[in-house]
Amino acid sequence: MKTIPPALATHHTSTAHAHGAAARPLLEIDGFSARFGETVAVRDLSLSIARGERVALVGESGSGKSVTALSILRLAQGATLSGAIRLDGENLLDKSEHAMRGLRGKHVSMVFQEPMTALNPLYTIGAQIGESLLLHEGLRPNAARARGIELLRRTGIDAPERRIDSFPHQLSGGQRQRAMIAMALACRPRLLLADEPTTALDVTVRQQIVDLLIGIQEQEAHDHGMAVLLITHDLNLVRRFAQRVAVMEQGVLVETNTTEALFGAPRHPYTQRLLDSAPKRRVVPVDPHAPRIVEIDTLSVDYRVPAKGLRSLFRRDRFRAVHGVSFTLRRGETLGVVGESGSGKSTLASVVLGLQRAAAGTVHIDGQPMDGPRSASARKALYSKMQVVFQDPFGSLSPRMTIEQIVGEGLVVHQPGMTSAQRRQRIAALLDEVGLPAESMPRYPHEFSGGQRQRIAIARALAVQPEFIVLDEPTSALDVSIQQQVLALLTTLQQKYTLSYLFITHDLAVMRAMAHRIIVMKSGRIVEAGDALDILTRPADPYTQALLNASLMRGADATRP
Amino acid sequence: AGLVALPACAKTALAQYGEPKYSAGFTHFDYADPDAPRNGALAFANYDQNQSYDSLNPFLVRGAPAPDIANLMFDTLMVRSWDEQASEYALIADDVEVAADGASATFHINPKARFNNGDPITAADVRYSFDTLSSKAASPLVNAQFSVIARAVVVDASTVRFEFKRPERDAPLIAGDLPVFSRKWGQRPDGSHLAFDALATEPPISSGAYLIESRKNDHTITYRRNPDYWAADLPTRKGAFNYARITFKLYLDQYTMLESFKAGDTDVRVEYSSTQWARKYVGKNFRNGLLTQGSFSNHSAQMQGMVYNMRRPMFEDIRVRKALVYAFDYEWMNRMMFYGQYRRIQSYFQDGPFQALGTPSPRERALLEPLRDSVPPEVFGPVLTQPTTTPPNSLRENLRKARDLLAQAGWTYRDGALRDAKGTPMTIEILDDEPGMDRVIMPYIRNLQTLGIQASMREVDSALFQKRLDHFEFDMTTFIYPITMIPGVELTHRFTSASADQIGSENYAGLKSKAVDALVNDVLSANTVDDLTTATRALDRVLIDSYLLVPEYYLPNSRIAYKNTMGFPRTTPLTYQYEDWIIGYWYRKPD
Amino acid sequence: MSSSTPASNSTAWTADPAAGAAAVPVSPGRRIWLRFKRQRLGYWSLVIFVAMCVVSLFAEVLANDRPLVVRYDGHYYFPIVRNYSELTFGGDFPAMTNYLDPYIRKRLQSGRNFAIYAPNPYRYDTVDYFAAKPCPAAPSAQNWLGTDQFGRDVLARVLYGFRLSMLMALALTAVGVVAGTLIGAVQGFYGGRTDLIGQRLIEIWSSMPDLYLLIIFASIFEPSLVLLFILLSMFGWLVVSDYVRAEFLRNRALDYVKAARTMGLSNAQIIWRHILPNSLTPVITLLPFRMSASILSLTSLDFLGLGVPPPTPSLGELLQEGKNNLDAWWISVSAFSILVVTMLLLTFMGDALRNALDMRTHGSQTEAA
Amino acid sequence: MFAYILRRLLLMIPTLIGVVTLTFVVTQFVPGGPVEQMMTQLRHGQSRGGEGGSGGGVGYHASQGLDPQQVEDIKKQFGFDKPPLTRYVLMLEDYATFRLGDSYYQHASVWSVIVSKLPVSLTLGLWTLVLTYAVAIPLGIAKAVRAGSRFDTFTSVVVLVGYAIPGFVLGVLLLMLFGGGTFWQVFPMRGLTSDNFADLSLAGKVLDYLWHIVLPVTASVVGNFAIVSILTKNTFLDEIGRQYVLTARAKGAPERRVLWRHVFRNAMIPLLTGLPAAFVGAFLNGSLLIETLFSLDGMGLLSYDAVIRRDYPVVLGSLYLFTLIGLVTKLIADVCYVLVDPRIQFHSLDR
Ligand SMILES: Nc1ncnc2c1ncn2[C@@H]1O[C@H](COP(=O)(O)OP(=O)(O)OP(=O)(O)O)[C@@H](O)[C@H]1O
Ligand SMILES: Nc1ncnc2c1ncn2[C@@H]1O[C@H](COP(=O)(O)OP(=O)(O)OP(=O)(O)O)[C@@H](O)[C@H]1O
Ligand SMILES: [Mg+2]
Ligand SMILES: [Mg+2]
Repeated sequence: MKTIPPALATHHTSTAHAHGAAARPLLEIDGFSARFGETVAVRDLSLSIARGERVALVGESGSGKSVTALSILRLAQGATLSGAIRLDGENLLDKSEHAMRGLRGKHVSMVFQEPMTALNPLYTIGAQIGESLLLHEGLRPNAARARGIELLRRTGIDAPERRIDSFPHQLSGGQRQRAMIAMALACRPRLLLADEPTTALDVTVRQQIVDLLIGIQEQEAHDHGMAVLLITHDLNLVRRFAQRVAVMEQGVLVETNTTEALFGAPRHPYTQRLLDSAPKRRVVPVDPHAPRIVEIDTLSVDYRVPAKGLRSLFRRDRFRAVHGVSFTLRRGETLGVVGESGSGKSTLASVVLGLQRAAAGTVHIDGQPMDGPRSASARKALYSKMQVVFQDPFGSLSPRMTIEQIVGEGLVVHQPGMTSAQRRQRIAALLDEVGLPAESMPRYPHEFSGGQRQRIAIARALAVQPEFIVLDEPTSALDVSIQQQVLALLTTLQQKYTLSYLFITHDLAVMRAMAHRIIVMKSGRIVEAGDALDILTRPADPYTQALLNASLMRGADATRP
Repeated sequence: AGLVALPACAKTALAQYGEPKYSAGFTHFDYADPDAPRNGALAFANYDQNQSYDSLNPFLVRGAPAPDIANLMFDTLMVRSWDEQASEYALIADDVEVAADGASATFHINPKARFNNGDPITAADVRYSFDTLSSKAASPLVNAQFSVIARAVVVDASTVRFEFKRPERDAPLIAGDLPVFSRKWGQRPDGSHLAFDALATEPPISSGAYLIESRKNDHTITYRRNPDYWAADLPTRKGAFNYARITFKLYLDQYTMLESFKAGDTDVRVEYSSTQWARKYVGKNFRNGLLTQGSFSNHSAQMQGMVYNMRRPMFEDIRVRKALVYAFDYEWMNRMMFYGQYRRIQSYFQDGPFQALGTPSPRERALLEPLRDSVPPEVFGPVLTQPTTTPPNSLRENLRKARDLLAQAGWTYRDGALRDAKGTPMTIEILDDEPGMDRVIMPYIRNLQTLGIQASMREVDSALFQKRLDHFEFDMTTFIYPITMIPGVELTHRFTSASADQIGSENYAGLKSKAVDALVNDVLSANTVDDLTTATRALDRVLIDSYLLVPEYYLPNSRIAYKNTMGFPRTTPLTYQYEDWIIGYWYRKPD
Repeated sequence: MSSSTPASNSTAWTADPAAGAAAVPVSPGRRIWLRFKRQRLGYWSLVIFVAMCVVSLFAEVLANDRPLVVRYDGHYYFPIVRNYSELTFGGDFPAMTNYLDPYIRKRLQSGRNFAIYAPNPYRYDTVDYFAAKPCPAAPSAQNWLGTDQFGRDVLARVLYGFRLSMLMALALTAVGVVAGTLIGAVQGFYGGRTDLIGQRLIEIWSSMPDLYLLIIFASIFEPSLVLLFILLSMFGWLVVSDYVRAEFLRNRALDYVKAARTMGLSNAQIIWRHILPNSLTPVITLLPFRMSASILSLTSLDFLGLGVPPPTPSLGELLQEGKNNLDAWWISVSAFSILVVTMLLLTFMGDALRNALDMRTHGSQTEAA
Repeated sequence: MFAYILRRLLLMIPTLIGVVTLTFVVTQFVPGGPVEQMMTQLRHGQSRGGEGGSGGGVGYHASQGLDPQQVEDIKKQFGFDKPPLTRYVLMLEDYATFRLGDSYYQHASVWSVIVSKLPVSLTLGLWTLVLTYAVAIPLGIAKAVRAGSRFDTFTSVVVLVGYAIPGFVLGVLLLMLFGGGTFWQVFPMRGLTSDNFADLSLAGKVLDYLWHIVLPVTASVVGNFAIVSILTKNTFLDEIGRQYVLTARAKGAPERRVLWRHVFRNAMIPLLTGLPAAFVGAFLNGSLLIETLFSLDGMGLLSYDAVIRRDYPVVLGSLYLFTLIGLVTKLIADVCYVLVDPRIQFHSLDR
């Protein structure tokens, strides 16, 4: 695990001033506040990170973690910053934009929370990774590409030689996230800000990434004191990774401590709540005679991927993302889908939703085939039964609509009889259910934190009162306490209305809490399917075993006495 | 035409009526300066409406010929003089004999005459030229010009006889106008001949004074005077073609053309707009005297006016037509818009020998008397002068007259419009195709509206305009009656009853008058200048008093601005095309 | 449960009334307006533009050759609203009165009679018949912006011309933008065969020899503003539709469109609510230019006799005249200034509108001005 | 994609046929066809314009009128003796093999007429296009970066003033100022090259050419900045707020790079959209008024003249050719959409 890839190991520069000022912490945040107009996102935060230290920043969704990280790079858009953020003793908030540019990417780099929208849609990820190398190390394109492939390989992406030429929209969520990580690591920064770097990754990969981060950090810490600020809601990750933990709640830093101390004796009530909340299984058995709401038969899905460059005008390659998948879903049942990142889960979901055509096989919803032309009214009927929470919440929210409009849209379409006052009430109630204040109604998607956007997406899906919901990583950006609340909501609804869920997640704890049955996917195929508890206790397939191993190990850690 | 008696003798000159002005031994035309310096160059802008040229053959229907090439490169058998009505003098032909019956004319070719390739000009060449120009290959316009000639007969190597279809007075002169070119023009090395209508880019082999020196881009052409021009010393060419080099630079835009003249790129400029003439000829080159605005007498002018379409019932009444003339405030227009550069037109033959003046002469009376019933009585009084608004007259005064005339004709103002007895309102649409005229029409419309007439103006593109004119679909429109040296057959097209119903004729007014028919006939059959003058003047009186149109104005002086290095002969010709005069008779002053 | 079950019979689905009441709604439209208003340059441009339009609507009162009020022989007359025969005032002609005629003027001023003229006593078609200097005449006390080559008052023509041009341009732009957006949106959104066929039809349409079409029209119809409007609208939408199509082609692939589809929205709703708001930038940008193009196109047909019928004032006509009489600088300068000012106002308004619609910018940068 | 291109190429055929047919049909109804034009010209001769047509020149001969036989001859010369359908079919046959026929009025084939106009059109069109985009895009970006600043307002005023001056007015103004007639004599007023062009050295030729095109290109380019620069600015503002811009900044990319590499490409679609029209417009249709003003013989004048004089072979031939070129340009633009933004697909919604 400590093998450092040659590309990274050749790095040598230990900058003089890094050693010279060893006594000073690398990063020192002092009385820092961030405001968006009237609202205060971060209040009077003080935190320091020493050289070579790995600090985790955890906290409630919307508590200001991302804003803090962005502020270190001075990239928090539209925010008014005050206080001081000192890197190597120099206040970043006083620096010129030009000086900041010299720091970004080279000395401080960042993994953005939402890799889906954070990548430039028009450049291949190779080009985007290469750009850092080009900018800061002056590498030639060929060398940069080789380095890029190497970095991608280290993040565990399969066939990195091929992926490097993919455009972001051709990658799965996890693949994009790994591209983002590769990009951030490319120039071996002295401070890495990793904002939820593993949300879209399955546990095995997650482990690999953590190992990678630790490996690089240790290597670099030795060389020039690399420090990492990890923002996450995954406590297992915190535990494995961080030496020190800082906890935020509603823009305020409520507790900082070493990892052992914090996990051993949390002091702040929020921290305690955080550590206490673990998803509980509240699954009621399904009526074995319940009608089948989704039937999938030997479904295969192809993507057509253009060949590179000018040849793209003439040739198109096929890439089979899903191979002969079959399953059924009954009323009131939750079917969990786990699997490797890039194994075709989201693709499967979008075919089920009728957003994509299958290359072969059939999909029946409520006995009706999905294929064939559908009239507007048929579509309306279909989507009043079926809803979805997309993996990338930001991208799925119309940028010029308010939250009220977004959540209320389903109501407008499917319950046209409602008065606008009734509708507003419903929206407020829905937002409240997912833990968002009613005041957020007139705001626009970009004004929210990652987790908040995810909850907006959930509220939107629930607004329609569907019978069947596809949930693609619905809780990946939520801290454990909110996650609990959302999962509880979902189970309550399921029991009340015999809802069916197709639940895609990497989080096996969530899976255990929610799923009746599970299918495990790898490289587009189902490798294993069956009862949730069966699979989670007695996996047959080696991949599932590996998956479980990875998580059991952490699960064991997680299960507090 | 009746019997024509022409002097049947061999002479060096031809005249349609009477004796030519210049006697046999004359040395040069009066309007030419025999001592003019013979070198220097002339830079000239556009020669005619063509803004580019693509052909060196001016006789074809297709293509735009190079500027002035017909004049500069093609000599004719005889030359017209510009200070008499219709006389021709020797050029290629040194001697001409008109048959006693007027049915043919025989031209003898000057033995010295040479084409610009050095070949002597022969009777065969003349016949070839005629045959070609009267063939289908040449433009119908050229065909038409020579249509009176039946055939050309080669009598001997240097004598050619033209036989006419009808023995007409001007037929020999028309024959004298024949341009002559060599049959080698367009001949391929193998002796075969390029079809004449495809002969566009070969430099002509002809007998004119100039050769083409260089061409560029269809926009520039430079002619060089032929050093071996055989006719340089003929009396008809003495003092003519003084420039050693003439360059035409064609501009696409009037504005640029003017600016470049002001910048000194061209040497002379003829101006056609009064406003431009009054306002735009300023700048340092005018201040420092490099450029001058010159004004030269025009001698004769053509009738221009807004023609009534008398096919419209409302214009049938002469009182209505007369009333509308009163509404035209010429003085205001000339003062406010034309800077006083124009003069009121009073006659169809203004300022020429055929203009009717004062009271009719006894001979005119004699012609008019038999027609008394069908002409307005005013014809026998002094010639009509157009209404004026110069004090003590005023527009209000005139409009009152108009109002009263209209009332006499049964048009009174009721229910918001001027109406006839039946209640039909008078609506007049003045048709035009040229934006320039709206300045004249708009104030006129204003005055018509004061009378209660619903007048408006309609501008259409020129094709549509022509179509509507051809089918007489208009109420009023501006028309110019171009004049010819000798009034002739054009009068038939313009004024006779026969032409009134003929689609496409120029009788736009729709005039059907026995008197006019008779007078036109008198003009056409006149045998002497006197007869011709009398008949034409009588016709002029009748036309003027028939109120076919609202007469507008004419330009008494040409407007030519020139560089002060340009010189010009002291005498201006009697009638002349400005451009031709400049190119033909101006010169460059010695430094 | 079925989706038709009323929402009120469950706890989870049901609204918490307190939460609903807490939201104080500011409608999105109003928010946009507030954001717009915060941008001083754009806001004041709007104010000035509206003011200009309003003033020009009162052109008849401001510039007219008919007096507002006349007292003659003890009676009051209101020539501005009614046409009086000249006979009324002791003149000669029954049709109408030329109140600028010194003859009439003298009568209107004799004794206790009086006439109150508009501040600028010329209408757009008034030929200043009694002017001292040949036309076009430079600005003077009588004609504040001089006269044109017909001897008409330039100020009056600017005033009336602005009104006509604005109304026409607004209407043309509205039609062009709406039609263009609609057609472009449909093509871009549906793609495939719709796009292929639509594009071909547009190609054929746009290479139509419009000049000939116009000549044909001119030979059949009398020129009128309505005809002109129809003719110009037939081709006015082409530019806009291209831009909208391109934006739609791009935006329809985005995730939020998929999300909208899974909401069960009809295609029209998706186009209207989701893609269109995100595809409007080119349209907003092009608006002022469409406006000015419309203003100029009013004259482009003049030479075919299809432009606005002669005495009608329009800014384009004024420009044309300015070009023909370049030394009469007051004509082109007047027309040109008003055109530039209009363009600037429209562009600044467009800028502000764009910013107001762009929710992402918090405006600290855009409101600096 | 290849299939798409192929399909588009095939679709050009019906489009072309449609265009040609439509035009052909329209020309059948236009009043005053070539025969009438010619007859008018022959019947009345050419008269000079101007408010005072009077004075200056007296004809020797009266107009004689045309006899019916001559009218028939003229019809035959233009091919109007055949029925329209026959003419139409003949024309299609010719066009299928790119034979465009001969001009009615000029001594040249339509091809050579068009070719002879190309130097001017290429000059005006390409320079205008290149200068427009070369100036307006950086300007638009600068405006976007400083949106709302004094610089932004000021440049808006400047480009809009440029836009509001019609090209021909500006041209006249330039001529007046620099043509020498009224003020300074700096630039030539006419043509693309000097008369002695052939004798110049290569450098001399280039200089001479540039010297000649300064005024016309200026006149035609100034009005173009406004749209492109403001469009650039606005699309940039749209894109600059997106998250990937943050990512690029977080990499430490210099502002120029962020703008030119990341934002530019995303903002390019609207800019690309205007390009085919601008290309065809500036380059092929030309600018009638500028060409006239500077006595440049280009496509603008040709198309206009041909239309007005009813030179149908030239009208139809050039239309045919330029439609073809326009279609190809448009196809290229559409393909560029995909090259710029790989997410764009033309297939229909259901796939
Ligand atoms: N552009 C913005 N305008 C207004 N408010 C904003 C903006 N960006 C973030 N906020 C608010 O600031 C607060 C902190 O947001 P931040 O993104 O830092 O949360 P977070 O801690 O990263 O949460 P999560 O775990 O959900 O990502 C949130 O309440 C959010 O609504
Ligand atoms: N538009 C596309 N074009 C080409 N390939 C694609 C496209 N979208 C996805 N893929 C590929 O299809 C495979 C399956 O992607 P999918 O998004 O379904 O994965 P996933 O199981 O949801 O992964 P994750 O858990 O990371 O979200 C991936 O290898 C991805 O690279
Ligand atoms: Mg966050
Ligand atoms: Mg996925």
